Amino acid sequence: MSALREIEFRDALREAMTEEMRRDQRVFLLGEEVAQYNGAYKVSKGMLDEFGPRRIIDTPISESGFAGIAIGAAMQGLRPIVEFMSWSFSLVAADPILNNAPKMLYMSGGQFGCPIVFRGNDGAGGQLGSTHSWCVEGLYSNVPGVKIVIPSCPADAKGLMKTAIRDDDPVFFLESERMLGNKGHVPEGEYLIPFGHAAVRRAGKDCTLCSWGRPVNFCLEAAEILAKEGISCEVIDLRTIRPLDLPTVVASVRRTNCAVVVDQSWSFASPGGELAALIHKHCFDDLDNFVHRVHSDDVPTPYSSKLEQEYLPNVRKICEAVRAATYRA
Amino acid sequence: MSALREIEFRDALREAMTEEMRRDQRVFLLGEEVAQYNGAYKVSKGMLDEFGPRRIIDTPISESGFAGIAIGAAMQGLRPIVEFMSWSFSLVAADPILNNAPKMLYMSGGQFGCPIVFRGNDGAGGQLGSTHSWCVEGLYSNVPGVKIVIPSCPADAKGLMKTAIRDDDPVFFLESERMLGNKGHVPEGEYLIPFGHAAVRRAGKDCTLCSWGRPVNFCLEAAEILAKEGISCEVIDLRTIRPLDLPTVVASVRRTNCAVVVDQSWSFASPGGELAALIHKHCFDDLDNFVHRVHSDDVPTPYSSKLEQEYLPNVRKICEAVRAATYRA
Amino acid sequence: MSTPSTDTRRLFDVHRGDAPLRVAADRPVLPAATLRKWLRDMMLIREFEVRCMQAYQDKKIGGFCHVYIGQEAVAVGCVAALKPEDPLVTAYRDHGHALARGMTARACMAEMFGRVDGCAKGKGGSMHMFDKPNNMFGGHGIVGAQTPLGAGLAFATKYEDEVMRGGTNSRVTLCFLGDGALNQGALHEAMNMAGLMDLPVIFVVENNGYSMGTSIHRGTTMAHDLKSKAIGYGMDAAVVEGMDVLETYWGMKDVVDQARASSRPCFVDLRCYRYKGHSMSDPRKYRTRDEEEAWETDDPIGRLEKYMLEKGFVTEAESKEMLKAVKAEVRDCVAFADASPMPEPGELYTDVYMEPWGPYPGSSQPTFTGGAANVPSFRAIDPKGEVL
Amino acid sequence: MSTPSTDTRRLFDVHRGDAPLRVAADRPVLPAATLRKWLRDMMLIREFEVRCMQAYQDKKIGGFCHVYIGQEAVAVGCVAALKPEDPLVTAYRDHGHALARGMTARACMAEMFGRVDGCAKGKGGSMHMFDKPNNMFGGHGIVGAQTPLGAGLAFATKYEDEVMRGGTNSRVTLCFLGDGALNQGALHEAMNMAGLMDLPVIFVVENNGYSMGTSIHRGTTMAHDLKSKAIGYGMDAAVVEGMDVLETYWGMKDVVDQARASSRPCFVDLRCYRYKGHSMSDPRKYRTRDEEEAWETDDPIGRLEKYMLEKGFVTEAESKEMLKAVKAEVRDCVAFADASPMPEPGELYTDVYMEPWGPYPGSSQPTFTGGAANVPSFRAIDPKGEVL
Ligand SMILES: Cc1ncc(C[n+]2csc(CCOP(=O)(O)OP(=O)(O)O)c2C)c(N)n1
Ligand SMILES: Cc1ncc(C[n+]2csc(CCOP(=O)(O)OP(=O)(O)O)c2C)c(N)n1
Ligand SMILES: [Mg+2]
Ligand SMILES: [Mg+2]
Repeated sequence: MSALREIEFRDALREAMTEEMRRDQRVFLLGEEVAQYNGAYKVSKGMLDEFGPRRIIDTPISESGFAGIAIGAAMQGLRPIVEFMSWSFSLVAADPILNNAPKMLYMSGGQFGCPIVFRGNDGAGGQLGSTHSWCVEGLYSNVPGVKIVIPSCPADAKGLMKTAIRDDDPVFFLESERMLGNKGHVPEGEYLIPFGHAAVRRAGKDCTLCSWGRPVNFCLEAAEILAKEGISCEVIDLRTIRPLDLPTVVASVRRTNCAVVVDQSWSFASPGGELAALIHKHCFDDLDNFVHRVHSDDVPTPYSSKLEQEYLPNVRKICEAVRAATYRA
Repeated sequence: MSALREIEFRDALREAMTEEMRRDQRVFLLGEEVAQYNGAYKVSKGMLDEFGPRRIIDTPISESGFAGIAIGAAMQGLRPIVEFMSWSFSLVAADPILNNAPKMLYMSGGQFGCPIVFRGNDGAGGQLGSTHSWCVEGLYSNVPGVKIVIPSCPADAKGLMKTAIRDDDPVFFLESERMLGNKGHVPEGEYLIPFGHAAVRRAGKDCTLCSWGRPVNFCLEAAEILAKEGISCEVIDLRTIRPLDLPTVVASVRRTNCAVVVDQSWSFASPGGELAALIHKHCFDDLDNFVHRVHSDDVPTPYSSKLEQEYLPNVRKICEAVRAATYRA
Repeated sequence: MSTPSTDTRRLFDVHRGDAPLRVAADRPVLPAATLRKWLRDMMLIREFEVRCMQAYQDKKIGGFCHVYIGQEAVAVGCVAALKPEDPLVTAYRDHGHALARGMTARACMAEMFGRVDGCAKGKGGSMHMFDKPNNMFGGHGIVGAQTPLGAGLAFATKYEDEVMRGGTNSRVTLCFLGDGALNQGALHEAMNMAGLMDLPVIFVVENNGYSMGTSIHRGTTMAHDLKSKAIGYGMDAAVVEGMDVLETYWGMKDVVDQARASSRPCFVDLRCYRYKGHSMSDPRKYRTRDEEEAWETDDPIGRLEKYMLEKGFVTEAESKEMLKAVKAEVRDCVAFADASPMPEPGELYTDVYMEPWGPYPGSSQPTFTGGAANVPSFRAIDPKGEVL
Repeated sequence: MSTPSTDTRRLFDVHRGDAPLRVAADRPVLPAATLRKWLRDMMLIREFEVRCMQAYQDKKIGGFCHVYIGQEAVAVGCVAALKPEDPLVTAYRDHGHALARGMTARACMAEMFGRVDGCAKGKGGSMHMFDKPNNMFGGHGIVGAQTPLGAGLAFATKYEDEVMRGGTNSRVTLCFLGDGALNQGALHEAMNMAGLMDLPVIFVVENNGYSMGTSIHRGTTMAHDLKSKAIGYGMDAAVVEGMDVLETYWGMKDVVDQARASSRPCFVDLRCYRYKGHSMSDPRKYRTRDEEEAWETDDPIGRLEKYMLEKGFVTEAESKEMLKAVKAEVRDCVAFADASPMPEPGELYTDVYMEPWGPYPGSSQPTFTGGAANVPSFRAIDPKGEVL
């Protein structure tokens, strides 16, 4: 086997978008600074050069306007990719992305779908403070009609992005500023990863650790530490939370009899809380302890680095939760 | 005891606002059609006459604008009551209500609070279709810094509204178009109901039914039916979901060993899911079955009456859930 | 701050400031057949709405119901200025646009009755009328929400023509909004982007002077000169008469033709009036009977009929006959809607996703049925590069 | 649609169209002490920002850091035109406003270092500078979000004066925004309401010609005449020079005085330039060195210094001394910030609620400590009217 190709998360996203734009003329990218500036985070670097200003489109700071424009374009049959510089800025576009896109198909009795990808940075980006550190999955995953993808590594980012672009429904694709520079193996050649298929990142027998997005990486670190303490963790990366691959989780918990959910959003009414409730339902007779949860603390995101570290799910908190869940605290 | 005074839900809300406005000049009401039109749903009927156009203020259809104006006014020390004709229209104001109001105190290190009440109709209003039937608690309760009140009867509406207006934090007060005409006993004289204190609406021993807002009434109906089948339900009305009176719920479930949560929002990552997860956590050794949940179906709200009825939590669904939870299905 | 002076703004007089240009007199006389169709379409809308009001009282129609009576010339005149392939999108007061665009009265009424034969199988309702074959991209319930969509439709038609087909712009999008929507931020974002991106979209403000109970002067600055709002976006603007279908048509035709040729946006202050309340529950206390009567005597249907009688394009008898036929059609559509079945409960779970993974009350099993399932299944790669 | 013609808009020339009025020459000469304070304040802001950039490189400051270098005359000139009790609110490029308003360099720098002695105990950070004693209602991170807040502050001051105290309006609110914020809908909603409600708020567009890498002509229609945007709201508008503090002061003083007297809103296109990148990571490839240099030679600090030297208000030696003192102050504030402790973890859970019921990681116990607990506890009424 030849040396594995390693590229950054941002490159993986760009490869996916570029390949799909070459394949399908209906696909275009719009957002703030995506074209001439090459993207605030360089995800779209070079795409203006390849595709020109009619397909790589700089917008004003008008999230509600350009999200709505993209939805109108999708109704007419195009397949827009909308970059939110940060999902934190999508709150000003909450109405079009939640009230229009995911309901158009239903309200029109199946006449108008919205094949559209909304993507951008989600979660704490590193001392960005309260207004800029949203985990929007805590809010938006409540809403039917959307699909929500939260990849944890470059390979998934590429394969899931390609699926997202080909998907006929609105897809919310949540990246992380903190991961864009992460390198990982991304296979050459075309591949797609279907939605709703979790990846078992590490096999284990004492506790099932469920997560998605950036905290998956913390779970793997925690599992390493816990392994040394004799606690064997199975780490499941859900990849998409709508759809949610419950069968994979349930099968694992039935073996380990223990589950910890790690979710970067606030706890109350979160996807992590949902998964905990679902595990309780489907593994009621299997669990040796209640499902433990690790979230961001239930406070606005603080700016100070030390507070922010403490606020976020981190390896220490995950280890503590697993020890408690497995009665080794 | 003299004949009990019965008034409508809308009258109870108006009494609370009026009393508080008489008491405190800093309180004012603004929103679409609240003044000259006497309120789209007549909640503010007559208030323009009493308080004049400087305190009862008609606004244009600019939710983001007038929510933001109210927040600015609250920072300066006033105590606005903002009426959203429907909480469904608050999505266009998601940024000010979620990113400004609940975080101002934190971001300013305790300098600027936001004593403000946002109120309006929440949930399905009766065939209003997908865009107009939001249960925003499904989204907004994820966010720290807000308090969320969802009363189920006129007496609570009044007592909780008075507390909300006096509270120094942003309060989201969720009413229901379907309940505004409901009549109930509302005591004469001043009273306030503190947040975070659930009401046990009916005592029972076989199953704890937890709900808030309009579905509490369905739970009581269901409990009546189930009583005839020999299933005794305790019905707990949470009244506020932030704060959440978990002790009352846990104490009840420890007696009944069974819980059903009824929540009008969509299931995924909902307050109902949260409560289920919390009950599992705190009553892990007490539960005879997993916590059953009744929600609106996980689809956009349909217009057709029959579909809408089927979509919403209803008495039949609650009865089925309790029977299943108590193994009498 | 509401000041006492606010009260003087309460008067309804959109006609302060620029009056609409009257252009029809200078234009060629249109063929009788064309005008007959317009007359019939306006009658149809009016009769349809009258029946809606009845059906609403009878509780056959639920939810909110916003009728279009008085504004018929707007929908009919504007649609006449379009080509069938030009997209149209509007707000929640949408029955008139749907019918003018060609939706059958049956499909429209059945939708309001919540029946399977409705244009959206009863799932959308009165405020959300969609009709793909007729390029009607919906009524939209959230005030202003349709305005970025309108810009997006224009973007898409232009992109299709220019990027995908290498041609030039061929279509114009009509985006209707109420005067109340002037104060939603989304419109302003859409107008700025339409101006910047040269989008062939026409924002037609159906300026009926009120948003619910709020006269435009109480809710909107510069109500006497709405064109001023377009100027800030470097956009062309026109004031068009909406109570006379000939004026509406010719005024809009100029605008549409120019937008098509220039591929630029335009803003239209279209002056009209709604005869009825905002919705079924509105007692219209915010305006006088005098005001209403003044407008009603200037009725667009009566006006066109009179013009056609004068021109000999229709006889009184023919016109009566036409109205009779329209009434029959509307009675038929009510009967049709009544007979159409309610959707089966299973319909709840369709049309949620194109590529579904449900229904799943309470859980969420991924059951792929669409395209994504057919792709090479690449289950997982661990962070170290091993395929698991 | 981006058309080839877009490229011609790339040129940075906000000065197309109306040039700012130059008014200072016709006004009285200001006292030397006043000008010395302004010079010192501008120097302080500049030196402070230079140190911020260093501290950012040294990773003492985290997150985003947007420096104000080049725009010092704007903050200093505008604040000088205000009374201390006039509220001020701004966007995320807020250090300059905070310092001009009177926040100590120590509190400001400590905030950026995330320390307990920061103005918000390290919880807010660079983009969110609040200072209640100085009526500074924050920097706000979401583009445009502060504009309705600004209108709300103006509403509140007027309400306090007129409704609660029965007097007349006494305060004016200054609401700063970037030129990029012109395209957020919230601003337009706020402007319309300010116009309708006669709110004494001044929307000051710090028009530095760019929002990140987007020149104003690429993102904003009518960039050559922003006043046109105010006209649609029936609002007064002015173009003010922002690279000369005397012009800024006098231009803004006229505006502020008028707003105070009329109790009406105003819109100001304040022409300026940011010398550095948008934030620390911006290589400024979207503009030429030539352009930057042209603006930098017109430096507001140098200009004021020259004027004062000419007028004999300051000697070269005094000016050097002043700069030295300012540099010492800034060095001191860095040392202070460095020495200030990081907040204790427990600080995470304070300031979430005024009347708290937490902290509660994972659960939510109602533990009342504030007012609500002191009210008569009326536990419950069942629907039949029995007190349970
Ligand atoms: C964002 C939003 N806010 C409020 C409403 C409630 N609402 C529905 S229609 C309406 C009045 C709109 O008036 P206008 O735009 O003039 O249209 P018209 O009814 O005259 O056709 C209001 C306030 C809504 N649907 N959406
Ligand atoms: C709603 C929103 N969208 C995007 C951003 C990201 N962003 C921060 S600053 C900025 C540019 C703003 O430029 P301008 O308003 O001109 O202010 P300046 O930086 O020139 O002071 C952008 C796009 C944001 N903070 N909020
Ligand atoms: Mg109107
Ligand atoms: Mg700028």
